[in-house]
Amino acid sequence: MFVLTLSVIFIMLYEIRLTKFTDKLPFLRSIPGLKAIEEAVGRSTEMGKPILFVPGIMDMNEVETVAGVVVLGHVANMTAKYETELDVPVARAIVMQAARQVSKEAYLTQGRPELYNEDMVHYITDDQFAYAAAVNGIMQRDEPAACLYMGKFFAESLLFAETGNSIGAIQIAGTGSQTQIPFFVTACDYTLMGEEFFAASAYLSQEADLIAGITAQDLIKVILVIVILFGTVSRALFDLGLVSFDFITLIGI
Amino acid sequence: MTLSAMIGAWIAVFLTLSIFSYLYKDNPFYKIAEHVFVGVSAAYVAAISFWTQIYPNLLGRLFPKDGPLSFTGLEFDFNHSFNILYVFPLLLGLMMILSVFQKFNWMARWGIAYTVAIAAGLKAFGYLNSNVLNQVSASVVSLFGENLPFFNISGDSVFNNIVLLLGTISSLMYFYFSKEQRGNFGKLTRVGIYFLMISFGASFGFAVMGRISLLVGRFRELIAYSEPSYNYSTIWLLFLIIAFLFYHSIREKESNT
Amino acid sequence: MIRNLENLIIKIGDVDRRVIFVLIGLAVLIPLLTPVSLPIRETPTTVKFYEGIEEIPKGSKVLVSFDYGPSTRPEIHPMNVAVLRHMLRNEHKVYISCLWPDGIYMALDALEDISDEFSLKEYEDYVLLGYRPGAEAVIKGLASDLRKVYTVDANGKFIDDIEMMNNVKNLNDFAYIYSGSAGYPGTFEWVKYGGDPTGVRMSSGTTSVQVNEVIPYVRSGQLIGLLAGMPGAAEYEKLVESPGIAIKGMAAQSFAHIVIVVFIIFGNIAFFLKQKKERKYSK
Amino acid sequence: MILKRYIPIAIVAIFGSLTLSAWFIDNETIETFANDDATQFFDIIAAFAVFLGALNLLKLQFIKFIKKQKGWQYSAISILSFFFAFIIGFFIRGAYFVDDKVFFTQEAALESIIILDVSKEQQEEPYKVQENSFKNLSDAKDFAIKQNLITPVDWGAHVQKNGSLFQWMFKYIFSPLSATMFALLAFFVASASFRAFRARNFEASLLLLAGIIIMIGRVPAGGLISSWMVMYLIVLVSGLYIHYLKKKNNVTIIFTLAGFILVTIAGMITGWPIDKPSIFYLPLLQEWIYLVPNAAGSTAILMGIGLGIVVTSLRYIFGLEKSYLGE
Repeated sequence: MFVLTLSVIFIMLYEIRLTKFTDKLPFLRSIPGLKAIEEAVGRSTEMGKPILFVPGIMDMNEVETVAGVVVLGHVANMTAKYETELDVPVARAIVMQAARQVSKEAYLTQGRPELYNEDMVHYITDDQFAYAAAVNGIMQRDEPAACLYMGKFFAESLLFAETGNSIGAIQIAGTGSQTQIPFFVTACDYTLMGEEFFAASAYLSQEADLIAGITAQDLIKVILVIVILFGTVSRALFDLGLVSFDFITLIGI
Repeated sequence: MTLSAMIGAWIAVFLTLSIFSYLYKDNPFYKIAEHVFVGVSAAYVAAISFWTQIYPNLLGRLFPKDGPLSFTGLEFDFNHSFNILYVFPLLLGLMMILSVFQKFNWMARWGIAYTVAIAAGLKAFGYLNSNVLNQVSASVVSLFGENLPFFNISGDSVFNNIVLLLGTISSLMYFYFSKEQRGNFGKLTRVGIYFLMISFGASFGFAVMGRISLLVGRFRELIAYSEPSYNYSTIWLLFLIIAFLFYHSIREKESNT
Repeated sequence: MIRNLENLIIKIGDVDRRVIFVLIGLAVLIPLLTPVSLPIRETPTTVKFYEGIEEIPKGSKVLVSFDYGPSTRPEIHPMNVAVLRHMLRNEHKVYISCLWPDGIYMALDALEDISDEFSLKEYEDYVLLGYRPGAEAVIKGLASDLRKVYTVDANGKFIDDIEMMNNVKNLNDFAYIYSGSAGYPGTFEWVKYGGDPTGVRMSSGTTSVQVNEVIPYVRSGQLIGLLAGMPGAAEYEKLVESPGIAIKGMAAQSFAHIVIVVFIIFGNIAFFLKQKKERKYSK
Repeated sequence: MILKRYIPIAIVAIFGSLTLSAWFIDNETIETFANDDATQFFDIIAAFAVFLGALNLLKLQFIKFIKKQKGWQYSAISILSFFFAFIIGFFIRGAYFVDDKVFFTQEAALESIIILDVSKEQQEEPYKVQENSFKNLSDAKDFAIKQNLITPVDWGAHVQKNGSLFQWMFKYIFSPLSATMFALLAFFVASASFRAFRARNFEASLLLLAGIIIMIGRVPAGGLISSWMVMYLIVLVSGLYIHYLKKKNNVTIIFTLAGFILVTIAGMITGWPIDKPSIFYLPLLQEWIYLVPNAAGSTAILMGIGLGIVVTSLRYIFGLEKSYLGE
């Protein structure tokens, strides 16, 4: 296990070093959901309606929530540029403070500090369903033009997606919670599925070091596929008695 | 039937019906239930987290019975031994509270930093082991096992294993970012999408069953509370809410015509 | 005649959401008011779960965890009650833990449901360890040293004074671990930090929506069978002959399903007819 | 400057690598820290943060209430219910036990013990507590409390005690609300599947087929549909599809008729067993779907998420991503 973690770290560092030689960013295929975010912000500005950003219902001790807050940073950059109203109801106070840091920084880098108001990011309650009830209420009354759900979700994901659909908003969701991806896929316009969501912050940042992380992930994926194929072949040979060892049981995963 | 249970039943039925009224449309009853829920749950979580977290774990460990700080007269006996390290979360917690003031806003960063640190440290390895490693060994399938039938609907079989192998690899390749999905790599990821779609359809089918059973639970409670012993609370309240909504919608129609 | 039939179907295809809501409400309410029972067929995962518990040697120590709250009670509670019945019928010593704050109330209700049937005596048949916050930290603590997590049980009695807890140091002293789980923390954390590291045989009952995520663990044997949602609970209730709420709920579930499937079919027919119509005008 | 920027980054690096390395280095102190204290620390910080959140919630509701913005009456409701629950949680014990009977207030518990003996009212010793009797109510009360006939639940346990006022609030306000919000999903899942399960393209129809087969197959009613019915249905649907493609009536009629005849002959030969051929018997087909294609899809997603989390976590520990600290 130690070997595997070390190798993951090593591959990441190797990829980062690679980016040092070329100043061109490594190639990444397009993810439809991410392009749609910019469109959604533009559309909300035209309609003069706010954007609703839901960073999931869990606390910052979940990697998905941190990833969601980082994506919020990039969205805040856009809303600062387009002067769109941003509303971020949160279910945890630590997430509230992190989201405030991220959005204040975004409004400063866009040179629009006067647009930033601390209460854009506001706490509702820690409880999952009370938060869902309140966010449903916000959607019905403020009628945002775009709803973004980025973070860790549980059963309440469909409550958001169906309400958002009934008010006709563009909905873009991103989550690593496998059980909720089907609901987002069926009820939202765009969905960042599992790994696409974790890659979102690197895509939007356009920073070489972060994109190197993704190419490292791709390299590991190729290795995993090779291990699976090799394991299957060796097991087939083992079953047929041609070979005395079975690769997978040998390396004892 | 004690008075508290009677009052409780009426309150529970009123709140349940107000939340269900949201299905009709956003109306005063739903707004009442929503705001009661937000208010009560915020304080409920505050109470639970104080009495099961700060009180036993923090105070219990900083002021144990006849521990070094018991000269202050404060003693919380939870059979914990004294632990000086717990001053660290106390400090970060107080800083988190102080960050409510504009000037001390930066103080929250320490608490955020610690939270993200353990999120990354504690969780990363667990996922690597259970999600990646165990799944790799589970995806290595045997194609020529001794008594493995070619096809069998519920149990191991060569055909099932081939489909499993193909499905896992092609769906994994859909998440490959460094190459545009065109040409025969595009065909492979297209097969991957088909498997993902079947997987989403299956879990959607499962979800439908789960959600319906929750509705069964709620209706059973409403039926129970409509009995004479609760003097027909569900029936009375249902009638009142529907009457009010009907009147409310007529008044609304008149006001905007 | 076919013309207005097609228009009717197209109208059904774009019906207002609230009509579906009313129909679903009735589809669940009617079977509850007039109980109708349907034949229950056990699926292999439930049978494997049942056999997994039967194989535990009589009178051994088992850990039953209540990791759900009131909102997911209809699916998980019948499972936990049936598991408790099954364990006590095989004279196992039951230790109850809760990873969800409301789990303690669910455990108290479950014990009340079956206390007169087994004339339960606390600290002889079962120990209620109660709720401890910390999610996976609790499981990791149980795996290394139980007394670091539970210094007192739910009634405040010191663990060391409970005779039943004497030779229980950590998870390895249990013959079987069961978690009735509705989300986080739950099955995932019990597998990752409880079952895998200690190798103790374990299984779980989950809400229907989690089944899909947990299946890889059933396939790889990290979970011995599985109770999948209310159908799983009803099948298990039938196997353990503990007629409970799940079986009654199944009829309501079947009717609601049929309503949904009928609407999906109509939706699709309407979708095709509308396309045919648009293609005719667009030519 | 250091306090605001460098120390938070140092905290992430130190504690991140400490808890990550705890999995490999089996040194006692690091192990105990990672297994127990690390998460306990977080839970304590989060417990403090809940009060910070409550302050923010109250501030916004007060502003809305005082400035009479739209919907200020409902803000009043949420402020009132917050304080109602807050007082029950922190200032009222809510559970006084007399043997096994529970009373919310000390007064009610006392009244259940102190009996007013009317006959002895003239000799001004009417109040009886078990055998002994008292001149006035307050002596009787002090006696009952001193003899601890009434045992109040101690602070902290009152939030977990069966019968307490806090548990009453949980049972009759908090859990009906959360259970009903959850039950709303039954309606939404129906309307979502009605809208989403449309065979717009091949992928959407795969989603639709898998969903419907699982839904029907897993419910008892599904077991009654024989595989022969399903085969007839398939012939009918493919007939309609060919009609939709070819638009030539005679081709469709020949195709569907041939299909029906074929299925009927096969049925007659095998004597119409309900679950043969098994691939068309819904309960077994749904079993196959969720154990094979579905398992392949979810395994791949599980691996993808696992990899994504590992690389993202390493990104935070190495400080490549710091924007959540406002960098």
